[in-house]
Amino acid sequence: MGGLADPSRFHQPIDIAGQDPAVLQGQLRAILAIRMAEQHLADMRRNGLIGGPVHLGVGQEAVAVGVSANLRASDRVFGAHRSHSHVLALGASLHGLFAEVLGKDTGLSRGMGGSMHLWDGPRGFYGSVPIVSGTVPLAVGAGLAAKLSGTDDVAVSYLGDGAVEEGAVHESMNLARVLQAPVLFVVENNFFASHMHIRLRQPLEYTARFASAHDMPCEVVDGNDVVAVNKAASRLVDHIRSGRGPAFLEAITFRWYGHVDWREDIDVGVNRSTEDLSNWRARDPLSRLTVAMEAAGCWSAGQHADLVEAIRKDVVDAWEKAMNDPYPQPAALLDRVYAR
Amino acid sequence: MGGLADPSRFHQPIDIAGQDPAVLQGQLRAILAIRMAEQHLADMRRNGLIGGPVHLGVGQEAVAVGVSANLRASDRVFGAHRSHSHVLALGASLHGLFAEVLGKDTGLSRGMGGSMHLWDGPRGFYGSVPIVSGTVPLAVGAGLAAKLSGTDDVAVSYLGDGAVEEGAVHESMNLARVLQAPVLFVVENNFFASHMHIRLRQPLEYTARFASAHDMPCEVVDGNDVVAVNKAASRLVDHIRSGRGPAFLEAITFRWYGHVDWREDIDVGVNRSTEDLSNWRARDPLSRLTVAMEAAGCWSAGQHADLVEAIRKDVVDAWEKAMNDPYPQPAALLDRVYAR
Amino acid sequence: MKYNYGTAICAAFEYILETYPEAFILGQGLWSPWYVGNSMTDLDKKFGTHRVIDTPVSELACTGAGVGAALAGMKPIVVHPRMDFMLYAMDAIVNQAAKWSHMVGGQAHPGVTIRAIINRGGEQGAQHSQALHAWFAHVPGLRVVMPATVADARDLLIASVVSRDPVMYIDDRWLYDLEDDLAPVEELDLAVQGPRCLREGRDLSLVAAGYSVRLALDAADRLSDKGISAEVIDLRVLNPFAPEAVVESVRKTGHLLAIDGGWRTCGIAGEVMASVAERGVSARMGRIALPDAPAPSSRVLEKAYYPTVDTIVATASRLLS
Amino acid sequence: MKYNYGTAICAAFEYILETYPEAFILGQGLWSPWYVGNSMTDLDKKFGTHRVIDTPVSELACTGAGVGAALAGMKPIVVHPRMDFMLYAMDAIVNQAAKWSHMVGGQAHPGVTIRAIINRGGEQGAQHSQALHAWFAHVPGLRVVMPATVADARDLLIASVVSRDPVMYIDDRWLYDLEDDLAPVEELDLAVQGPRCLREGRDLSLVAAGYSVRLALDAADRLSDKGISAEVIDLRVLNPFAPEAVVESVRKTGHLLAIDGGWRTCGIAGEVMASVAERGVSARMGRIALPDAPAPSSRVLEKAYYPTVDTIVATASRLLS
Ligand SMILES: Cc1ncc(C[n+]2csc(CCOP(=O)(O)OP(=O)(O)O)c2C)c(N)n1
Ligand SMILES: Cc1ncc(C[n+]2csc(CCOP(=O)(O)OP(=O)(O)O)c2C)c(N)n1
Ligand SMILES: [Mg+2]
Ligand SMILES: [Mg+2]
Repeated sequence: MGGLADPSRFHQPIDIAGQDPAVLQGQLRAILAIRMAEQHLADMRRNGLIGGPVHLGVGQEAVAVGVSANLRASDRVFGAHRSHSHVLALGASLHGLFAEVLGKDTGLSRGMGGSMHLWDGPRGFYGSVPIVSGTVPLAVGAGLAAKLSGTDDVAVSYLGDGAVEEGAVHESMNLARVLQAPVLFVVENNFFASHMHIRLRQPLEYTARFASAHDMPCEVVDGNDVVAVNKAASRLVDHIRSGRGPAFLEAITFRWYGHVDWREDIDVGVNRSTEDLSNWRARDPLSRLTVAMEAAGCWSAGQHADLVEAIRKDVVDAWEKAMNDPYPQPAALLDRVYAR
Repeated sequence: MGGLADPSRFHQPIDIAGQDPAVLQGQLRAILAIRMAEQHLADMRRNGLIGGPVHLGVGQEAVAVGVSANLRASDRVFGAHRSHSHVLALGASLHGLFAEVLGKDTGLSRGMGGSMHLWDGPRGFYGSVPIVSGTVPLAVGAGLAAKLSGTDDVAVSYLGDGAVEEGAVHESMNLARVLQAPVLFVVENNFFASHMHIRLRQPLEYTARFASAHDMPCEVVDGNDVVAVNKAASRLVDHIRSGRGPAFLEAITFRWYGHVDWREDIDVGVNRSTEDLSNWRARDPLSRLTVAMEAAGCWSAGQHADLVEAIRKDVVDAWEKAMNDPYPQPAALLDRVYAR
Repeated sequence: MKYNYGTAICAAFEYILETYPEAFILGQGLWSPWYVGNSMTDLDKKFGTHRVIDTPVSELACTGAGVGAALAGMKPIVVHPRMDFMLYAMDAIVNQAAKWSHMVGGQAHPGVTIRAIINRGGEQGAQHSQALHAWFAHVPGLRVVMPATVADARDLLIASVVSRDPVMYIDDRWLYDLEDDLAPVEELDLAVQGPRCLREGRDLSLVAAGYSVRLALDAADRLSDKGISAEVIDLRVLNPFAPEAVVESVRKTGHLLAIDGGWRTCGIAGEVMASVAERGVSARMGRIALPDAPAPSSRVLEKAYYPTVDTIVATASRLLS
Repeated sequence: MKYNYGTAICAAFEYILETYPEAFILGQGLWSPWYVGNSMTDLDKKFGTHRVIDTPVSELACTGAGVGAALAGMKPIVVHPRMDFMLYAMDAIVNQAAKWSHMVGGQAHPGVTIRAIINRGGEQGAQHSQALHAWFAHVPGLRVVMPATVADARDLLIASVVSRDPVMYIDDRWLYDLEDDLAPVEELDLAVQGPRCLREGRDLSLVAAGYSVRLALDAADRLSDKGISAEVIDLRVLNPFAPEAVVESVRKTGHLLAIDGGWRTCGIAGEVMASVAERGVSARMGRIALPDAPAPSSRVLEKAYYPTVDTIVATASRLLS
């Protein structure tokens, strides 16, 4: 796999040759917005304003941004417990996310879910929930639905390297393959499932071996390289849209924060290697993109400062608004159990 | 895989070069005994003397016989719905099996299970049950127990090509591999899960691809060649007993009867290819062994006739005895729920 | 037209597949006449194997796929030829389907129908026999139906598929030969269906669901010979559980016998009794359920295991004496 | 010595691992101080990672492995840091563990202990909150315990591991801070444990299990200020369910209020009421359980969702008036 698992490598700027500058700028903006939104959530969780757990994907933003570049609103995207990036990369509103995290009626899930249960149907985000691998079979069904309806929409199932240990994932891959359902399985391999390194949980460090076992095309990419992710996803999504069945993308990445909440150095109580962490911080999807763009002359320090400031304002505004929003009415408890 | 899935091939006598004649005779006896016992069960099911379903493995006998040649009573063997051969190959009594199939108190499971729930603890048969893949995780635990107790006993998990579609199997393989539990996974790939050919259920015809995905050694053999099965199992069991973790054996075979009960030409209602069936009958584990042994001068038509007659008598005696045995007492219903 | 319970289910499928292009069926054994009795004959041939999909042995993924397809606007029906196999699929049913609408603020509804067949007896034993309807009745967010009549076999299945909520439709192989005439289909709104009185009586309320209703009806016949007038209430919908009709009946008769083909503790029979008791209706109450044991396989023990009309008649007589 | 509920569980593990070389623990989060609170601190360090095994994210295989290891003579404890995750493991629990002894004629017993933690609240929502004890109470072949006291937290865990049957041991994170003194360990025989009266009273029986017992005890205090004398029965063992102590209590007080932190329909509160009703004890009965909804995440809704001492006091007062 070209040493992708070695954190001391791939620190150089990413290769953006041949990429449209406007597209790159959009991706940079998306990555930065996700980054700043999640850092804000980390701060607000630390200072106690957020009551529930937040699973942050800082460091992993390029995966969702690269994948989403190939999606449209009629596609069907499913996530899991660490899905802020997945929904934001599809264009969900910052305010909707923040309000949801705060359990407000104006949130993406109308305050019924919090950080771990996100929904943005109009943008194709079908939902995320925290049961590990719980949405993977659902994605297969949503893909199958597209096929049965005669559209070329695709389903995307984001999952982690830990989720791969759940039987549900293997059943889903086989089912998708046998039915030739249009599903892109995206494994964000950040080497950890809460406190456990993949070496303690699986015999090998890469999960793409399951793609070949299930006979579907796959690519393994540097998940911290938005261009590489975009290109690989583009090839795989083309394959899928053209009716040739599911595919598998493994994006190698790392989360800067621990499993849950704002601490960087510990993973639900277990110390992490600070050397690995600082190496992974150096394999930053954001700075590697920025530096490459600056070198190519399609981005400048000034533009960057403006962008940071603009997003900072968005974040603050969205947060303020969410903080002032109302909680769900008591009736929400019983009114939303069944359709009406 | 050397064309093992092609039923028109491998009809010639098996290669017995270098095998101990006495061992071969024992294996022939075992195969024949299983064959005749199951054919008797087919007859008794057809004529209505057996009330419950019987899943017959006629045609598949060489797998269990070849594997069991490498096992001892302290090993831990688990089966599933089609496990007459698995328990008989370990030396279980014909009478115990027949009595169980008839639901008698003298049966292997004291009449509480019937054909689909067999137990012979003293011979290392830890149990078989009909929930597809239900015992696979149990085998991992029984193997782990051996390891934790410091013995070099192994666990054997017999499963079918259909069972491989259950997530439980993949979780179990990963768990066994991560814990280096001494487990031999034996897939009897007979290409069918009830009425569905593997081509309708999986993208590829062989299941050993999952062994490599889970990073464990594996062999794929002609399951109708007892010597080949024995040799492959021997290599894998050596690996396991020496503490090097689990292994995977895929035995390619076919069942002559349909999924359940005595009909040959249909599989729970669906017509089977009679050409495939007759080809597979020609790849008979029994006659290919017999002919090879006769050619090598370690078996004769006269010996064979005597053996058939001896087993016929065993079968009839065991059946008669079982028929006359008592049913469980009514108290058995409640007395066996909890240990006492 | 004459139907039996099995062909009535098949008629429901035909109606659904004809009427709703977004309906499809996914499950094990759909291309075999053996797995699902006469309840799905030739559907694959009539509607195509792309809409009647026989699957790998993967209960969890198939059920979850039904949930996901429903979220994408389809009307999927997932078929489990035995309820026992569904133990693998509990996450998709309980964690996902049942909770989805609530978790996302009522903005999306996985209107999947999960057909769970109770298929017991025949010396098949403990893993091929279970009737776990009480489990699903316990879980908010699921609708649970258990048809006891030929008409309900068809009409509640159609109502389940048309419902926007996840529905567990539980039928019982022991009912498949029951015959009746059926009127043309009219779609029912599942949300307003509930328990129904199938036979009026003065002395005693027999309350049951699914196959147990047939036992209750037969027992009521036998009891009437003994001069006891038994009312029979068919629960029909176990979740959301609406006990009012039962409570009314018991208020009238003063005697309740709840009959269930599932286990006793935390079962539906107990729920019926509790619902009456907490409303302050004073009545003599009894229940009949399975013994506290897994299903045996030996034929002699099977006979002792399952409730019969005799058991009901005897228990009812004792309750009234 | 002073313990709290969490350290009492830890003490049980230490006792088990010290006393029984064949005991080992398998589950998620065992090497992290976060998953299981203070209930397993440093066990991996004291007894080795070969006996305290943190696992891949594979609930089904791990639970099944516990069952298989038990059949091989070990005393495994499988730990699920949330009961919700166990939905994946239902086959191993219900089809395999619960039925194994019966299926093989009582010749082998999978004496595995499955520790299921109820871990709710904290805005974690519907999939991180469930209390499914009623499900397990429904299944013959499982023993189900729910400790409500510090002593039971330790002693019922030891009894579970020593038992030759599969046991579901259900503890609740909301209890972990409860403190008490503990006497030296004496092994209990789980088969003879059952409901116990924790507080005597004349007017009303409050019956509960696990955390709800604490609510009941606090409510009893408050009720006594109002001149109502409430008896509190701690169910302790939910399966096999032995309601005699409850029935005796209600016979005496004439009033039953069953309190449960699980859902209502086919829940344990209803079972308690049914068990009293079918014994012909006439009493006024009520129950308190969760609303018919999945757990919400928003803090304001969480407050409305879970039963409180106030709810109990109000309901009890109404029942008695
Ligand atoms: C079924 C289930 N088991 C266990 C957990 C606890 N848990 C939450 S996240 C997680 C790790 C998941 O790891 P991975 O899939 O790699 O995702 P990541 O956290 O790295 O994004 C675990 C074990 C859960 N939520 N659901
Ligand atoms: C969990 C579960 N799902 C479905 C079934 C129904 N069923 C019984 S045997 C079988 C096919 C199994 O095929 P395979 O594993 O290849 O074994 P074989 O019958 O070929 O020996 C199926 C689907 C079952 N018993 N359990
Ligand atoms: Mg991970
Ligand atoms: Mg097969």
